[in-house]
Amino acid sequence: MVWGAWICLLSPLAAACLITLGGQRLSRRGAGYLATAACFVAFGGAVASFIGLLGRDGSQREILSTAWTWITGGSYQSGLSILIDPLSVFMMLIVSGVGALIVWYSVGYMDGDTEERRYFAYMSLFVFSMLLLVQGGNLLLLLAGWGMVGLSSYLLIGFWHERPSAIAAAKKAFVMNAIGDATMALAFFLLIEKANSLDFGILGGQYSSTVANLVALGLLGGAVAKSAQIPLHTWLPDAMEGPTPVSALIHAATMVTAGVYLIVRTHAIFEQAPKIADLAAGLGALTLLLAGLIALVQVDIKRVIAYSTMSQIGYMFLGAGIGSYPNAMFHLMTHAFFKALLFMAAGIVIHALINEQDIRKMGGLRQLSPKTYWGFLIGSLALVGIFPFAGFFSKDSILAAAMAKGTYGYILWAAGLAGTFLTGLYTFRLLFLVFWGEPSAFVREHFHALGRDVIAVSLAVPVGVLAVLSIVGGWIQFSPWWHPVTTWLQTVAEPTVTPESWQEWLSIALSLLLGLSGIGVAWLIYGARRLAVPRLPFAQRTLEHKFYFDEAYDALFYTPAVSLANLLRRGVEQPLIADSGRDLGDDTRDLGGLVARAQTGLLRTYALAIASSVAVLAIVFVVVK
Amino acid sequence: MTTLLICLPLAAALILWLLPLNPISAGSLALLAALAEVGVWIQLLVRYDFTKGGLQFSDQHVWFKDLNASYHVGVYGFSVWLIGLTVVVMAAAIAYGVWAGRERARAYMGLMLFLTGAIVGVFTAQDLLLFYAFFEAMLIPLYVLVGVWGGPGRMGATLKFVLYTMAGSLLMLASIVVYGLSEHTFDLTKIGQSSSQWIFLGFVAAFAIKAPLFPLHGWLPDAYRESSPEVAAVLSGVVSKAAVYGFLRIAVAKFPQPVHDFRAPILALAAVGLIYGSLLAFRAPDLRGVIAYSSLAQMGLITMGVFAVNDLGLDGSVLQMVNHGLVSATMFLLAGMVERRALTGELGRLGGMARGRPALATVLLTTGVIALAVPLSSAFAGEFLILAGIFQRGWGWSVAGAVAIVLAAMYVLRLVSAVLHREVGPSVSDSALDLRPAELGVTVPLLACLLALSIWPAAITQHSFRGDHGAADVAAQFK
Amino acid sequence: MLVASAGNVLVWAVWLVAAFACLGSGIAVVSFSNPFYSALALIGNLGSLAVLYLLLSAEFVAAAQVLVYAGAVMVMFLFVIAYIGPRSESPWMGGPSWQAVGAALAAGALFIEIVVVIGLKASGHLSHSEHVGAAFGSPAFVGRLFLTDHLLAFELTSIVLLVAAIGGVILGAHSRRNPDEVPSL
Amino acid sequence: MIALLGPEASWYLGVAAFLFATGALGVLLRRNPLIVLLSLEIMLNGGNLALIGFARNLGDGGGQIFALAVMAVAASEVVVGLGLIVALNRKRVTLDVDRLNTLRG
Repeated sequence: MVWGAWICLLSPLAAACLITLGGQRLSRRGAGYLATAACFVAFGGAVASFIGLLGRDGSQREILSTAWTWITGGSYQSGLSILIDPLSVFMMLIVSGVGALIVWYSVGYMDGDTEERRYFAYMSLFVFSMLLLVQGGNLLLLLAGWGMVGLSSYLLIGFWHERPSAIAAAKKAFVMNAIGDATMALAFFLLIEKANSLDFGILGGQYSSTVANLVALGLLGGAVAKSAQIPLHTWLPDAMEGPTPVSALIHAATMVTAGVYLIVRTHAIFEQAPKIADLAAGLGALTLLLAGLIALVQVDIKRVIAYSTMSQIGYMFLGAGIGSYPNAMFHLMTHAFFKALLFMAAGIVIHALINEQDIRKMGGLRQLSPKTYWGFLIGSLALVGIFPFAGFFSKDSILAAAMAKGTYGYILWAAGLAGTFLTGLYTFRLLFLVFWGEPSAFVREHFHALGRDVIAVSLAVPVGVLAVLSIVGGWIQFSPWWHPVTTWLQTVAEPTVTPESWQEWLSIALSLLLGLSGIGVAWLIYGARRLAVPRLPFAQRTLEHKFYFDEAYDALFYTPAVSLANLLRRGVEQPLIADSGRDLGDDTRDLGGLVARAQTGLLRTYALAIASSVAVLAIVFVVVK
Repeated sequence: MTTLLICLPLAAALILWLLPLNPISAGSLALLAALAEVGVWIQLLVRYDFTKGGLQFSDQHVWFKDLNASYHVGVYGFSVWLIGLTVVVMAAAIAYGVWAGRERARAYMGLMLFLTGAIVGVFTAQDLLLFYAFFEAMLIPLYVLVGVWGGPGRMGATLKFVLYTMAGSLLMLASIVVYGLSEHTFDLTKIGQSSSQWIFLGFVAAFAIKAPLFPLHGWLPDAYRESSPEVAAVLSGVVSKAAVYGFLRIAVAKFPQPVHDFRAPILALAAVGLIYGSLLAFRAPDLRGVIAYSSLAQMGLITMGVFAVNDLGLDGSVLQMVNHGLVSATMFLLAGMVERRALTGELGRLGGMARGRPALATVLLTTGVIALAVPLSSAFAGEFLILAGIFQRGWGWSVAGAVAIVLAAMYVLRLVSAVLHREVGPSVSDSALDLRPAELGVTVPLLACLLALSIWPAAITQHSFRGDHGAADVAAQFK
Repeated sequence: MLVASAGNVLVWAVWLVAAFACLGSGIAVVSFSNPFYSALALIGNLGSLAVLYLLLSAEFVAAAQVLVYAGAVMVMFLFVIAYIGPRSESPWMGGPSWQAVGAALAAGALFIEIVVVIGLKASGHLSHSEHVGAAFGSPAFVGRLFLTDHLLAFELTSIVLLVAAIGGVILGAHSRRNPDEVPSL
Repeated sequence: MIALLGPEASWYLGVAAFLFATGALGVLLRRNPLIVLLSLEIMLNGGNLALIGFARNLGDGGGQIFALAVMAVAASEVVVGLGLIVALNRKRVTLDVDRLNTLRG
């Protein structure tokens, strides 16, 4: 079982190293299959760990395996260790399982790219990083995985590195994440000072409320950055510059949900800092609303899905913030299924239209590509949370849990319900615009169907698997009646809220109703075109500018930093420091020039100098003697 | 053993200068000597008893009896790593010099070897006068290497370098004389602690110039820009560490009271340097400028770790010294390789070099990633420990450090993208080759050292101070 | 005593003549504009100095002075002057430059200082001089001293002469290979 | 034993001092290198006279030996100096010490 976990962790790393070192000796397709195989091996390892844990009692399901001491500083030390417990195994299964499907899909999607090998090396590295994040046996390794994930997402977003926009997006993602890393690191420094350790166990210790608040705030900073929550969310939509499978893997299924994992993993400290936990939930609610609104006006197929991701993670944050950890994790899992499905279906569309992502040019694809349509439809229904698709089971229980949280909970609950309506609206706006109606001129001109070759298989099979999972994946837990996920995670993250039965049913009813009405409005406007798109210029402009977050950050941080740097360069470095040496040198040389002028080169002057010196010296000697 | 480590490169340098060898055999001989030096170091590493710690392989001969000065050399746990850094980086630098075919190879290689011996001497000297002698012996070949083999602005760069470092050295000499005479010995293992602020400041000034610390870095940008890449690599990778070693071995260990009194201003200078260097690195217009200013920032960070004077900070700074040495050496060598291809280091004229040059892209990217201290890299481990240590002296210092981490991400990514990514720059021609096997042979071992350290940074942090407690070892003055 | 005083007067007379000749010719050397005349004046100067040396019982030095100095060395001078041709300068033209004023002041100061120093420090000893043996200053006397007490000085002098000879040869040599190429300075 | 007849040593020294000063004046004043050399000879001879005067006064032959050594040095100096002048002349350089300012700083 321990071995399973280690294999799970290391096989993607091995694949990454092999592909990098192999270089040209490895065929492009071979690199893809190697990476896929490594991910499936990892999934096998995760399953082995899962089975191993199943065979143990609830209280025994926590195994820490340390390879060696990674770092020490005096008496402080952290090992290179992995933790195998229900939470990490849960995440391992999702990451390696969905990851393997997406990598397999990439074999088809990336076929023909000249730098496939690099792509698969990065993908493997990413899966390794993500597994390290979820398996890390202490906070330091969690941070290590956290940073590595940021790195590999940087590499993948910027994969098409000739595009300046891709590079800019990659840099933005990395820097935003580095801010999160930094706040987490600060929280860790505080923990080291107070507890001299970074084991997960110390989170349960007793701290003063200031310390607990600060630590929780630091962790929340990391979580918000990684999970693209307001206010550190602006990198996610830009990150759609990367290849579509990357978006599926990183920006839907795994990485962006790491923040939720972090909060659940460190819930002990958040429970000591209830204000920060409320803040997390509030940020989640705010994000799910704002992201849903922005998604209404986006015209890039991937960006719409990206905003829906932000919105869905908002639900998870809401759940984790109010203490409904298992529901947040459950939603994380179902979201991984249906969001990966949506991205991959969108990827097929993009692939079929030769990298066109603008939905205004699309339309009528239902007739041309029916299977993709069905996949997309399943994903959309699951996303909106329509019975019996996966999202239905997971989202509603989060909303119900919010109701058990008092007045603040009701505000969150209302926001979540409003979000459901928005979800229905923007999701089906996308669906109707892309798939319904008559094929547009652009589509007729550019569409080319998939052949029946290996590429098609590697594109279709993962989509099919995920479609199935999006349908049945939710059934494993239906909180009013059965809840194995909660039970499984109980030893790690006991929920602090339990909703009443009526709250569950009320939430289910209302969210179904609102989701359906969202779909209905979308059908009226975009499907049947019975209603015109409402004209609200100001709102539209605000939404198109994504509430001016980018502009604000530019004005608040980037521009001042650049001007400060320029100011320092021109005002301090050049005149005071760089020229200090030159001035010093010049002065010395000038002085030398002054002295050199005495060197006339004329013999007689020298002789005169000697003679007069002798004369003067003689007087001195006489006087002194 | 220690004496062998010092004398081997010096002897090789002498042979190179005396025998009329042709450039190829001179280069091979130099490389051979450098590799032999690495071999001797590995012997040292294997035979050093880390469980015992303290001064080992010491060797003492009377020098000036009346002054109680002696030729006294020896090795501590942390010096083992710094010597290792020196010999590895010097071997890589010499190898690159051989490959690049520097003019007057005998003189050049001889100077590089001489420099190696002098730096190893600095890291092993246990006598203040001997330390000073080696410190100066280290600077002289650098003056020549920058001034003779440098770029077009080398004379100005050398002049600044000489003026700054001489000023520092003379202050240090004055401090050494006063300190040694008042304590009646120059032996570092015997000399007592002092509370004199003036002596302390004399030492600090010398080391702060050499490191350099803000605002004494006036010599740095020019020296790093104008010297040949391998000399820049040595300057920022190894020579700057001699200054931090001085902070650790002399300033912190021998002057506990002044360190306490001056901690806030020194930390403030280091923190300002950290942010300032990062910001300037972010706006520097050329490759070398970015690396040079990032070096300034990193030296600020390492100095913070040393002056935290606690276990975390000290362990972290030793680790980070090695990391930064390897990283900046690799970066400078890579900058040299890029400049060889594009004939310029201006970021605006570079770009798109990743396409079709996988080896260059991989090596530069990996080095860059380690330079920005991505978690799980050894640089991350070092910075983490330093900041955790300095956190305990005041949270504000760590916040400055955390800001710098974000800035580091910004400037390293800017550098990497400017070279590798986007459209092909005007100075990059399609015929510019990927890294040649020889260039890989120079950079990959350095990178391998970094990766090995990333897997096990505790190799250094656990094996630097006696009983793994740096603060206690410092308080006991490494006795 | 009378003989002595008569001899004394004679010596005084000789001294006066020699001394004034010496001073006059010295001034002449410095002030002639033509180096040829200067050189001739220097010969006179050297000759009158030789007389003074004789009065000081330095027979060998006096002989050497006349033979080597006034003879060989001055001949060399004259050869060179003849070789490059007499060129006059007019040293006293124009107003006195600061250089000339400084020179006169420095020279005057030196003269006065030497006199003063000698007067202050040595006047007591100078009034009576030692009696010396008849051999004092004879070639045998000088030769013995050279080969005993001052052997090192003797040898060094010879080396200096040798070096000067080599230097003169090098400075004066024409390049054989390329007649246009002159030895650079 | 022979006593010193005629003027005592101080007279000789006075002459010597005057000769030295005259020579110095020539060296400082004249621009023709030949005359500078000749003036140097006068300075040297002034020194020689002083040496011989003291030698007689003290009854010590060392002064004469020294005077002979000075003569040898003077001869050497003349050789080198004249060699320089000849070489200068061959390079068509004006024989004026004020023109020879290559060492100007």
